[in-house]
This record gives sequence, structure tokens and C-alpha cells, in this order.
Amino acid sequence: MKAGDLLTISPLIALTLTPVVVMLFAAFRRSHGLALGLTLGGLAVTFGTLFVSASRTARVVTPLVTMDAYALFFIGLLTVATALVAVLSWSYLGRLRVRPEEYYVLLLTATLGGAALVAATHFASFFLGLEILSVSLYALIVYPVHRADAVEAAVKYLVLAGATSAFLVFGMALVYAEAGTMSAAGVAKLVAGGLGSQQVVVTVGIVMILVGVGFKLAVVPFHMWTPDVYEGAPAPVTAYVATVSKGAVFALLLRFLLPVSSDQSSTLFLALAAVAVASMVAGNLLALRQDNVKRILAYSSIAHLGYLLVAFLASGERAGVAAGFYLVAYFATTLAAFGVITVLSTGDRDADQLSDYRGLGARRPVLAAVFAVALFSLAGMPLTMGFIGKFVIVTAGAGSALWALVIVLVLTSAIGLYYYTRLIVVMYVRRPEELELAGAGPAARVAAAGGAAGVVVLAALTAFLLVFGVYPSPLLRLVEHAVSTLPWP
Amino acid sequence: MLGLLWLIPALPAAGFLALVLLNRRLDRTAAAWIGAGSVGLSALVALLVCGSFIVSPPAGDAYHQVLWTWMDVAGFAPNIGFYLDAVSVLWVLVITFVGFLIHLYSTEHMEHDEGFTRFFMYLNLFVASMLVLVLADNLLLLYLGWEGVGLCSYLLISFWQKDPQNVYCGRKAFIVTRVGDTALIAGLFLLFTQVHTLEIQPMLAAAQESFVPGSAVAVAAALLILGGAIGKSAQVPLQTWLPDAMAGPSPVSALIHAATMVTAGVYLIARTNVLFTLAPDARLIVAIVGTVTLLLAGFSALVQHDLKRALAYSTISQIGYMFLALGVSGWEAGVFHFMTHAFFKALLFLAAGVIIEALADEHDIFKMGGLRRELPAVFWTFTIGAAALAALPFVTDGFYSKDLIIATSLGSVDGNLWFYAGAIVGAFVTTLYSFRLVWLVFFGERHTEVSRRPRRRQLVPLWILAVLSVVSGLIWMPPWLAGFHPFETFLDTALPPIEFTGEYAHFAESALGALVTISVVVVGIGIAWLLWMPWRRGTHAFSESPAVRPLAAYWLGGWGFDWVYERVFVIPVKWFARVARNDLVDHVVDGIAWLNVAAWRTLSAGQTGRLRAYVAVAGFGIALVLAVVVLR
Amino acid sequence: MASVSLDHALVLAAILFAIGFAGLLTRRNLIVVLACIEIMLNAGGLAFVAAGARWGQADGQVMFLFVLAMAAAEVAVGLAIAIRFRQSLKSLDVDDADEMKG
Amino acid sequence: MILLWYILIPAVAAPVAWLLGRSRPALARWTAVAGTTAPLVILAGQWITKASALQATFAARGPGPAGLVAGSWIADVKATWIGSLGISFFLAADGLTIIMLLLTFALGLLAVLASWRGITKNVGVFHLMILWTVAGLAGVFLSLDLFLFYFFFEMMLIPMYFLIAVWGHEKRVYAAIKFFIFTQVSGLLMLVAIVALVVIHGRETGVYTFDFTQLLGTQMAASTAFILMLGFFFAFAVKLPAWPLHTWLPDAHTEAPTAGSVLLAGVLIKIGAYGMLRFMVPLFPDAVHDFRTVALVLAVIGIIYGAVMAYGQSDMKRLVAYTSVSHMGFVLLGVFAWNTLALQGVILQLVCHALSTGALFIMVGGLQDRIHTRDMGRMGGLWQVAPRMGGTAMFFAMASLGLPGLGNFVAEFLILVGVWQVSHWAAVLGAVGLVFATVYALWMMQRAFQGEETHGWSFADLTKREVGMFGAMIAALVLLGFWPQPLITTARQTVTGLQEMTAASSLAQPRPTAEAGDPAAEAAAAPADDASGATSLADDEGAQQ
Repeated sequence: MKAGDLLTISPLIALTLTPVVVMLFAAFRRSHGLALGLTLGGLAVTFGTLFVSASRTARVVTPLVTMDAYALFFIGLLTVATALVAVLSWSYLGRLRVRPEEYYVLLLTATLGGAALVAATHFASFFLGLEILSVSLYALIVYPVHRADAVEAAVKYLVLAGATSAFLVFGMALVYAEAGTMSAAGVAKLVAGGLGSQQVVVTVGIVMILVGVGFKLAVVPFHMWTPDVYEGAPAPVTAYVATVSKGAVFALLLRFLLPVSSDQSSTLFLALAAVAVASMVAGNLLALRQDNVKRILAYSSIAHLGYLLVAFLASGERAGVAAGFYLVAYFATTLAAFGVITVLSTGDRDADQLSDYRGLGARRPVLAAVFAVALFSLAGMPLTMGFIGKFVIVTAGAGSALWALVIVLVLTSAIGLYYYTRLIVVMYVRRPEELELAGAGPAARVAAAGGAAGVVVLAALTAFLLVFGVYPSPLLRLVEHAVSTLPWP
Repeated sequence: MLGLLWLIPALPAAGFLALVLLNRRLDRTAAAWIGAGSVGLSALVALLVCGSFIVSPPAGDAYHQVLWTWMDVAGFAPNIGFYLDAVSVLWVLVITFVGFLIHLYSTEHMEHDEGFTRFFMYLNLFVASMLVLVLADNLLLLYLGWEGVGLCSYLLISFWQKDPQNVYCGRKAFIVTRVGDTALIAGLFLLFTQVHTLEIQPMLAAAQESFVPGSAVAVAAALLILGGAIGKSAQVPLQTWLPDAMAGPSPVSALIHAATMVTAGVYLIARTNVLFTLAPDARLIVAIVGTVTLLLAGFSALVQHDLKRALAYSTISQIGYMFLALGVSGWEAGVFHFMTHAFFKALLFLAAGVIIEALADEHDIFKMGGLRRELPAVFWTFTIGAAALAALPFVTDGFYSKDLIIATSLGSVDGNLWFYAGAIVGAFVTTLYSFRLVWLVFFGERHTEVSRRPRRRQLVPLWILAVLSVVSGLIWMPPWLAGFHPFETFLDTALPPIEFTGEYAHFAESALGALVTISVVVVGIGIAWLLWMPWRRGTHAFSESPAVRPLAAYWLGGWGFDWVYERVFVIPVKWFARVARNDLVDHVVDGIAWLNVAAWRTLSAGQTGRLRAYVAVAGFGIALVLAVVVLR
Repeated sequence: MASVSLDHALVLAAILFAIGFAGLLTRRNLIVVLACIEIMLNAGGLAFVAAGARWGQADGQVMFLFVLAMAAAEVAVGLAIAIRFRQSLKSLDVDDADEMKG
Repeated sequence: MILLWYILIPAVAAPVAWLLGRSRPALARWTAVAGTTAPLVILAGQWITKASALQATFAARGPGPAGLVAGSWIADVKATWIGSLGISFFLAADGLTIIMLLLTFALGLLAVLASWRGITKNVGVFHLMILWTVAGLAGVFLSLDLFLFYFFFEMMLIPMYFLIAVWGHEKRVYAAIKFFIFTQVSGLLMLVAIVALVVIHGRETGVYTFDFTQLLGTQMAASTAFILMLGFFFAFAVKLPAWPLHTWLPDAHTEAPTAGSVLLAGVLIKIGAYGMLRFMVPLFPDAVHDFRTVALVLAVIGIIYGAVMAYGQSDMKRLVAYTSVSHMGFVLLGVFAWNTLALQGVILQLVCHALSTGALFIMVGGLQDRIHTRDMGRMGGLWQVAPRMGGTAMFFAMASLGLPGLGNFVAEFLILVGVWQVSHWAAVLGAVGLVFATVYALWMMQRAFQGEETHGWSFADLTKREVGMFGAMIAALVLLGFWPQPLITTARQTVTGLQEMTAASSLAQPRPTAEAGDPAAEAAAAPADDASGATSLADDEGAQQ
């Protein structure tokens, strides 16, 4: 660990120091504004150090962590996302009548975990990152302790996360026992060599690792927790779970199991393909006639992970670019959608009932427009990033002849249209009596004055969605540069 | 002078446009002047043009005037152009002259109708379309006129549109004629594909070369054209619409359903006679259709109660004669009978109009009677018309033209005994029903009072037509009577002459043949007099007797065609439309939607909310994958 | 002392793991569920130690230390949540927590 | 650069209309009028000046498809859009595009005029949506890059969806979602087909591009070509609509506001036909040839099924909607007949159908504004109440049943003659469809306008604005009926170009021998090309673009 290496891993160091600083200041003077300021400052510093690290030539720092362009890109993405979530939480926490400082600490530690994951090239950093992220999330989900939903959600998340981490550990142990290697390169070599019949134990190990990853990505067999946790957790935390947690783990999956996509007849490939199809179908179907907005977005995120898996299973650098771009689009869209929910939520109840959104077009035209753009982006309509994202995935899929997966993607996204447009109709259709809403009570008086900061963030996100929806080339080039450093076959 | 040819159809069209645009600001007299005036002017121009054509025929006995190229698509370049030859001269003169008389009559007859302007609007459009039809130099433009007259007949039949029944009759007419038009348009496709042009004269020339006589293509083309003619001229399969067309005002029936439109089929076949000469089987079918129609319509006319329906059936019968003539390649005979028929049938309809108007819209002939003294003028003109219809020998034009047809049906190259027998029986029945009308309407005791006397503008056309019904036959005297047949020589410039070369040709042309026809007519009149004058009550009782009643009813209903069509075509379509109102395919789509919702319901039931269920599902998933891995 | 072969250790770890998972599926008390997760994690740790022994590297044991640390953190937060669970749902029965479904 | 204006003017006018609409609604309407008439005027100017030039450039173009493709466009705008994926912002216009653009802007204007008084709530957003749709339509007709085409093809969905969902009638939510899903799903399948085509082309020539002119000659296995063709056909058949995929149309048209119906019936469904003409057939000529019989069967069913369904409806607007299904059946016939006559007929039918159905929708919309119902059971005898409206309705009913003397007849006749040369039974059944058309047209007239006036309706006859609109459309239809030549000459270059693109395939038929009709210039070029066109298309190495 030479001095130079410290510079290389400076982003991780910055991310570690920030929560510590926030904790120290919270100990002296409890002020919400200060906590947020420090958090944002810390994240800005981290973002700065990215360029420092990028300028360093030495990439590998101890076998645990590699700060290559891929890692730096995703750390940047996670940092920006966390900053946005923090700003969105500002007014939300104000209304929540709980002490806000610890929230930011937890947020930062979770991001640190995510950053570690993204840079991990060894089982150890993989496991550590994952667990730091998970434990921070347990606390974040149950932050409004007075809410029964939050507690229920936290319990479910905790138990399932614990169980799947156990699977992860056991899987790693098996792989280490058989193959003797714990590094990403080693695993990649194993997978590339073709997990033939004689390497059963290693395959079982890798499958058990996938259980841990699968849980965090909430793909089908492990998706059951998603709606309950999304509904129970506070809105900004849900946004965080839906974006940073899934994004970081997917980045890791791409780095560790890259060669899976090259051999389309291997068991792993077939298993993952089945998971992808199941996620797309179940995700879209479950959300069809759902009346709770958060649960709709939960199921829709399951489906979107299915689309991402299609990109992962497609081979070649083009697939990596597709996955990267789609992740960015997914981040922006989900943050915008949940941002709207956060801004509309009141102290005692999140705005997740469909009736809260009736006639939103008239009451809050800006928020309604943001939500509409986000929904259109989720549906993959032109002018939004979602459209370009879906297009690049279809191109990647077609490039490696995954016709079945592409067709399933297309047909299931059609089902998606129904519930996305259903939300839009609720917002813009004036006469309530026509809506076939079960128990459409009077619209709850949602918070009148949403946080100004929140609305600014949302406006920025919408602009981001539209600009890169119409002219995506610069972002595509950035993702290409980032993904190029991975060891493509 | 021929250059003014395009004015003939243009004037009524201009009249139509004027009436449409100035509709609101016109009072009755102005509308009458524009309506009748435009057709009158057109008749004048027609006289000038046709006169100069007859006096100094242009080169090749035909004058072709092209206004502009209608469309030009890769070799298919029909143009808006007019072609004048002997046949179209005749048709133009009849249309414009009879048309003008009927317009004159209508200015009086439709006096109190609030849709006065609208009536003349449609009438002008009709005359314009008919003129385009007969003057068109290519089949596509002919088709334009063809459909135009179909439209106007629909508009005019359902003119009194307050009563849904009239509108139903109008719709029936338009739809049935359009069935025929489908055959015609298919014919156009076939002809264009075979000879690459639709301009009539070059097309016929090309057909002459490329079609092998009697070959499938020639027969198909001829039959398709026959299909169109059958629809428009209300021949056997498609004749059900004409009796119902009587729902329209009487001048309409006179102009459209007697004189001009219904003969469009005859014009078309006469115009494309080359195709029929190339397809003997098609000619045979035309003759058969003609014969069957004239008999069938004749018998139906015998039992009608409604005056106008009787005349309608008689029109179908007379056009049957024309088709018979065309069928036995007596083209000129058919055309000659068209002319004479136009005069006396228009006369009969106009007279019927006056009678019905006089008896306050009474249509049933059994409620008329004894009008001889009340409406003497109408009596005389109607009787002349009826006599011409029955072909009273020597004094009526009907005699000359119908006898020529009967002679041709026997003596011409295609003629045979069956056609001759049919024609003779037809003649006999015609005589019966025409004089039946005369005796029942004008003789016997009076049932309803006469409320309105016909005015001068109604009687003048009647007398002119009556005179024409007598005189117009003289222009083509049969050889045994006198060698004077300028009309035939005039027609020879456009149509092949009739060759009396059949085995009975000598007998047919001789005075003896004519004697047979004359005797049939005279006997017919006698029997008619007996049946409906002295023995009127007996005849009535006989027709009511249980044995005869069903037959009479069968004939009254037009031989059951309507009954069959209703069951075979109309009811299934209505049933399907009602059953599939909300779109069968939609059920499939809704089915798919239901499937999705059902899948949603089962899956969301799976989300029980219990933690251990979630772990179980995860466990099941893992077990499944591990099993696959281990076993594979 | 004769060394224990890798396979025996892995089988033991697998059995331990299965027991933990079975407990997770059947037991309804939240505390016991947390204990089961502990068992599963320790089974993983044991496997790591065995693997480390086989390759003669310290990595296995270092990983075990990480696993221990993580398990401790998780149980700490878990028990805190269990207390809140007891307060809000008046019972520790995991099946009571089924407000959110559909 | 003018081509870009056609998209930009309505696109810019849209937000302006919205902003102005917030303060004074009338301003929004006038902006919308400006937003549609301005490009119309520019286009008319370009049509008159450039059309003749187009003939010259087309005649003087080089042999073979590359030359054909280069020479046959009036103007084109080419800029790279997403370089890494080979997507370019490629606009080009030829005869067919000019006609379709004329249609788009004219009907956009009519849509705005038709809802002058009908729309009262949030007028600004309404006109935003209309102008956005018009901009999208212009984009579709101009784009030659398959991705750009797909981009505009899908982009139009959003405003049309809102037009139906927010300003529609009773069942508008159901209709809007149905329309949205139908078009989106079929669009996505087309996207998969496009991407597959690009990948195949890329693997074959190493160049990954979405540029249609380069994708033109891609050689691939017959079975793959057939599947890709199906992908395209599915999208355009839903849009057209062809028989089994048409069920969205009656709902969408009935529930949409008048302006929405006019745009939908007038231009949106024309994209299906345009897409088939421009992209589907030239890209997969042999697959189209194999698929022809099935398509003809679908078309004929569409014609007759649409007509019978129209006859069975009691809602007047739904009746008119089903007539579109029937008329578009003719278009499908014409496209798959793929000879000059049929194609000219198809292009003419697109224009005439837009006019006649657009007018009928405006008529029904006007009627609904007056008597607040579309159910013909409660109408009857309206001719007495509003004779001028009755007369106009009669005219457009005649147009829709294909009365000779009006544009629809000329179009349908050309189509059927073209189809006759390909398959006799299809042409005959198509002609029979005309009879069914008569049945529903007259049935509509009887139920609504003729017969006894029993419901005591009394309302104002056509206003001056409506008379102006209908007058213009009547004049246009009659002019097209008697003198369709301007349209035919404008489209001739496109039709010849399209046929040469498929010259080497089994689709090409011997053109009718008598070439006398065409002007000398064009004739001189055509025969010369037949020979060379066939050979060079086979070994197509990427065009010089």
C-alpha cells in the first residue's frame, strides 16, 4: 500500500470520513441543516476525488479493490443519486417529526457499502460492501419507528437479507474450497472455462452467491419482499433502495460473472434467462390492477431488473453499454417517480394511494408533469431516456440473437403500458366518477407546500430525462469509456 | 356546329349547379325556369347538333370530341370525351326531347310540393348524367354516367323522404342496380387488362383482333357487360327494384323508369355489339333473359291493382322485348323499339300521373272507372298510348317496332321458334293488360270523384307524346308494307344491319308472318274487351276463386323473387350485423385482457404478506436451480 | 492429531446450514428466526475456515472474522427492530406482520 | 433545410399555443391555425416549384437503386444523431411525402377549425396536443432513417392518447388505453424487426446503420426476411387498420373529440399505408410476394367485414369509424398488388378517404355539439330541420360509397384494376365491397337524415365556418374526381422509384406494355433502367451516401 495508492482509493476514504464527520458534528450541535450541508459537502468531495483517482495510473489497490474507470463511473453515479435522495429527504424528514441527523449518517454508510461493492474484485470486499449496505438499509427502513408499516418492512427485509447473506457466504466458501481463488478474475476464469459436469461444487457455490445477489436485485424467486418494503419504508429510503442498492449489486454482478453471456448453452445462462423472463412477466403482471402507487413502482422495478438481466445476458461490449445506459436511465426515472411521492407525502402517511393523485394535473401541474414524464420513461416512450434505454437493450439482445428474451421483453412491456397509463389517466382525468377505483374516497389533503428544494431536484431530473432522451450521445460515450475497462472476451 | 356537342350534357349540369348554389334564394318560378330551361336549351342544342350530324354526317359517321385527359396512369389514360354516332344521336334526341316535355309537365305537376327546387335539382343532374352516359367515348366515363343515373334514381324515388317506405324503395333500387354495376366494373377490369384501353371504338377494334370468337375471355366480357345491363334495365334476376321504384313522383317514373335510365342497358349492349358478336353463347343468354323477362313481367302486369305498378311491369316486359331483339343480333330492332317505347310509355306514365292527381292520390285501378267523360283528353291520350303499347296494327308506332322484333326473333340468323313463341304469347298478354287498364280506368261506373283538372302545361306534353306515339313508327315500315325505312339506313352507319337469313326468314319477312302478329293483337283486344267490360264481375270473381287466387297473388308479388332475395341475402346480412354489433374480434381482444387480469389476480394472491411464505418461495427457487445444476 | 478432511467439514457446514434454513421456515418467533440466521452464517464461516485450512492460507479465517463481525452487527440491529416489533404489533409472531399484501 | 421547418413550425407553435392559451383561449386557436397554415403555404410553394424539378432530377438519375435513391429526393437533411449506434437525423421528401404532408397540414388545420367552438376547457393544452401530433406526423413522413421513423411513429402516441383520454366522450379512458397499447405493442415488434435488419446488414457489410437507403438491398435468408416483414406488417396492419387488428379503431374514433377523430382518420391511419409503401415492401419484396395471398384475403375480409359492421352500428360516429376499416381494406389490396395502377390508386385513396371521412367526422361532431347524442335511433328526419347539413351529409355519404365523379371512385377503380391484374377474385370481392358500402351509406342517411322527424329536434343549420370547410372539401373531392392528374404526376416519380427498388424481386410484374401515357422524359428513363436496374440491385454494395 504505497502512498500513491491512498490517492487511488481516495473516493472510498472520502466516503468513509463523511459519515464520521457528520456524526461528530451531530454530537456537538444537533441541526438538520448542518447535517445535510455536511453530507452534501462530503459527497461533493468524494465526487472530486473521483477525478484524482481517475488520473492515477495504478488501478489495482490490494487484491480487494480495483479503482478502474468502471468503478469510478458507478461510484460517481451512486454519489449523485445519494445526494439527490438526501435533498429529497430534507423536507420529508422535517415533516416526519423525528431526529434527522442519524438518517444522513446511515445514508452515507450505505453509499460507502455500495461504493465498496462497485470497486470490489474480491470476495472479501464483495461481502463487506454488501453487508455494510444491508445493515445501513435495515436502520434506514425502520427510521420512522412509530410507523407499524416501517417496522414490518424492516423485519421482512432483515430476515430475508440475513438469510440470503448466509447463502452468499456459504457459496463463497464452496467456491473458495474447490477453486482456491476468491478474486473476481479467478471466478471469471472458472465461469469462462465452462462449468462442466465435474465442477458441480463450484457451480453450486456460484448459484448460492447468485442467491445473495438475486435477493438484492429482487429478481423473481427473491422478489417477494419488494412491494412490502417499498410500501412500508419511507419514500426517500424506498427511492434509495430501488436505485443505489440495486445499481451497485448489478454493477458487481456484471464485473464478476461477465463471461456467462459468452456461452449461451451453459446451465448458469439458462438459469439466469429463466429468472429474467420470470421477472419480466411477474413484475408486469403483478402491477396490473394495483391501487397502491408504491407497490406499482415496486413491481415495475422487478420488471425493469428483468430487462437489465436481458442486457446482462447479451454478449459483447455493446451489451455492457446497454446495461450501463439503462441503469442510468432507470436511476433517473425511479428517483423522479419516488421524488414526486416524497414531495407529496405528509407526516403521518406517504402519498401512495391512487386517490391522492386524482386531478393532480390541475392541483400541482409541475409535479404531475414530472410524474407523467417519469411514467412515460418507465414505459419506454420516445422523448425520454427510457425509450433510448429500451432501444439499446433490444439492439444488444438482437445483436446476440436472444430472440426469445427480446420478444418477451416487448410483450411484457406492453402490459406495463396499461398500469403506467392508468396512473396518468388518474392524474389528468377530471371527472372522478368514471374511474374504476376501488374505494375511491375523497382525495387525502396531501402536503400543500412540498419542499422547494425537492421540486428543484425533480425539475432537474426531468430535464435530464428529456435531454438525454432526445440526444443521448454524450452519455453513451461516457458509458462506453467506463465499460471498456472490463475484461471483455 | 358539332363542336357544341359538349354543351348538351353541360347545360343540365349547369342547371343543377345553379339550383344547388342558389337553392335558398330561388322562388318557384325562377327554379322552374332554370330547371326546365336548362333541359330545353340542351334539347335545342341537341337538335342543332344532331340535325347537322344527320344532314351532313362527319367523316366515318362519327364525331369524337375530347375535353381533357381524365387521368393518365402508366398506359391507362381515359379522357373526358364525347363520341357522337347514329346510336347516340337517337338516344340524345330522345333523352333531351322527352326530358324537356317531362320537365314542362313537372313544373305543373309538382306545383304544391315544398321540395320543388330540390326536385328540379335532382332531375337536372339525372339528365346530365344520362347524357354523359350515352355520349361517353370510353367505358369509364360511361360508368360515371351509369352510376350518376343510379344515384339520381335513388334520390328521386325517395324524394318524398318523410315516408320511410319511399326511402326504403329508393335504397332498394340503388343497391340492386349497384349489384349489376359490380358485374359491369368487373367487365371493365377484364377488358382493360386484355386490350389495354377502355375507349370504346379502339377497344372494340382490338377485341375484334385479339379475342377468339366464342373464347372464354370474349364470353366472360360479354356476360359481365350483360350483368351490368340486367341490373340497370331491371331484367330477370335484378328486376325487383323497378315496381317498388313507383314510390317516386310520376314524372320521375315517366322519365327515369320508362323512357331513359332503364334503357341504359340496351344502349350499352347496342354500343358494345362487337363483343356480343364475338360471343354467340352470351348473345343466346341475352335473348333468353329477354324472353323470360317479357313473359314473366307480362303475366305480373295482368294482375296488378296499382296503376303505376302495372305500367312498371309493362316497362320491364317491353325492355325484355328489346333484350330479345339484341339477343338475336337484331341490334337496330331493339334500338327502334327503345325509341317508340320511350314515347308511348312516357305518355302512359304522365297520363297516369294526371289520373292519380285527379283522384286525390288514388292508385288502385278498381277504385277508378268511368273517367272517359271526366278527363276526355287524358282518356284519348292514355288510350293511344295503351294501343301503341299493345301494338295496334298500322296506326301506332308500337306495331312497327314490336312486329319488327317478333319478325327478327324468328327470321334473324340467331332466331328460333322458342323465341318467336315467347314473343307472340308476350304480345298477346301485353294486349290484354294494356286494354285491361283502359277498360277498368275509363269505363264502368265511377268510384271516386275527380277533384283536380289537369292544367295546360300537363296536357301539352301528353298530346305531343300521343302524336309521336302514332307517327314515330312510320320511319321504318316493314318491307311487305312499304320500302320506306330511312331510320334503318341511318342506323346502318353505326350498327350492323339485321340479316334475315334464318330458316324461317322468308316467312318472318312476309306479310303472312305479320298477319299472324296482327291477328294475335286484334284477338287480344277482343278478349280484353269481353273480360273487362261485359263480364267484368265474372272475371273479378274468377280471379278471386280459391283455385286462381294463389296464382294471382304469386304473380302480383313478382313471381316470388322478392321473397327469395329477402331470405337469401337481406336477412343473413341483417342477422350478422345485429349479432356481431360489437365486433367479434373485440371479444378476442377482451379475452386476452381478461387473461392478464386473471393472471394478476392469482399472482397477487400469492403476495400473502407473510414472511415465511417469502422465504419458502425463495427456497423453492433455489432448490429448483440447484436441482437443474446437479442433474444436468 | 489427524487433520479432519475438507469434505467432512463441508458436509458438517451444509448440515448446520440446512438446520438454520429449516428453522427459518418453521419457527414463528422473531428472536428464534434471528438465531437461525446466526446458525446459517456460522455454518458459512465454518466452511470458510475449512476451505482456508485446505489451501493452507489465512484467507479463510480472515473471512470468518468478517462473517462474525457482520453477524454481530446484524443481530444488534435485528434485536432493536424486534423490540419495536413487539411494541407495535404486541407480539413477536412473525406471521402477524402481514398488513401489507396483494 | 426547408424540410426541418415542416417539423419545427408546429413543434414550436405547440408550447406557444399552450402558454398563450393560459391567458386567452382565442389566442391558442389562432396560434394553432398559424402553426398549421404556415407550413402548408411553404409546402404548396415547394410543391409547385420543386415538383417539376423533381421530375427532371428523377429522369436524369443514374441507373440502379443507389442512383435511384439519390436522384429521387427533392431535398434531404442529413446529420448524425447517435453516432455510436449508426443513427442519423435523415429527412428527405419526394412526391409521396409532399402529398402526405399536404394532407397532414390541411387536416391539422381542419381539426383546429372543427373544434373552434366545441372545446372549452383548457384550450391551450388541447392545441398543444394537436400541434404536437401534427409535428410528429410531419416527422414520420419526412424521416428516412428507420430509427427516426420509429421515434416519430411512437412519439405521436402521447398527444393522441391525451386528446382521447382527456377531451373524449363517455368511454374515453378505455378507448385511449386500448389505442395506446395496440399501437405501442405493434410498434415495439417493428422495432425488433428494424434492429434485426440492422444487425443482419451490419454483419454482412460491417456498417451498422439505420439509414434506409443503405439497408435497402440487404440480402438475407427467405425465412428471416419473411419474419422481419411480418414484424413490419404487424405494426402497419394495426395502424392501417387491417382486419383482425382493427378493433381499436372504432373505440378510438368514437370516443375521440372531433379534432382527434379528424386527425386519427385523416392522417394517423395513413401512416400504416405509407409505412408499407415506403419501407416494408422495398425492404422485403420477396417476402411480400409470398405473403400476398394472405394479405389479399385479410384485405377483402376487412372491406366486407368493415362494411357489414358499419351497417350494424347505431352510434353514427362508430359507423363512420367502421367505414374507415372498409376503405383501408382497399388500400391494403392496392399495396400488395404492387403495380403502378394500384399504387397510384392507393395514394389517391389515402387523400380522398382523408377528405371524405374527415368531413363525415366533422359533420357528426357538429351534430353532437347540437343535439348532444350520436345515437341514430334518436335522430331521424334531420333533413327537414337542417337541409344544408342533410345535403352535405348526402354528398359525403356518396363519396364514401365510391360514387364516380368523386375522388374515392377514381382511387378505388385504379386499385381494383391493379388488383385484377394480380388476382381476379380479390378484385371482384373488392367490387362487391362497394355494394356493401352502398348499404351502410344509405342506411346512415335514412336513419339520421331522412324519414319522419319524430324527436322534435330544432337547431341551427351549418354555420358560415362549417359551410366554408365543407365547401372546400367538396370542391377538393369533385376536383380529384374529374382531374386527379396533378396528384398522379406528383406521385408518379415515387411509384416508379418504388417499383424499381423491387425490380429484381418476384414482386416486379411486366408493366402494361403501352407506355404511351407517360411524358417522354420519364418514359425515356424507365425502359433504360429496367435492364440495368434488375442486375445491379442483386450485387448491391453500400450506397455512396
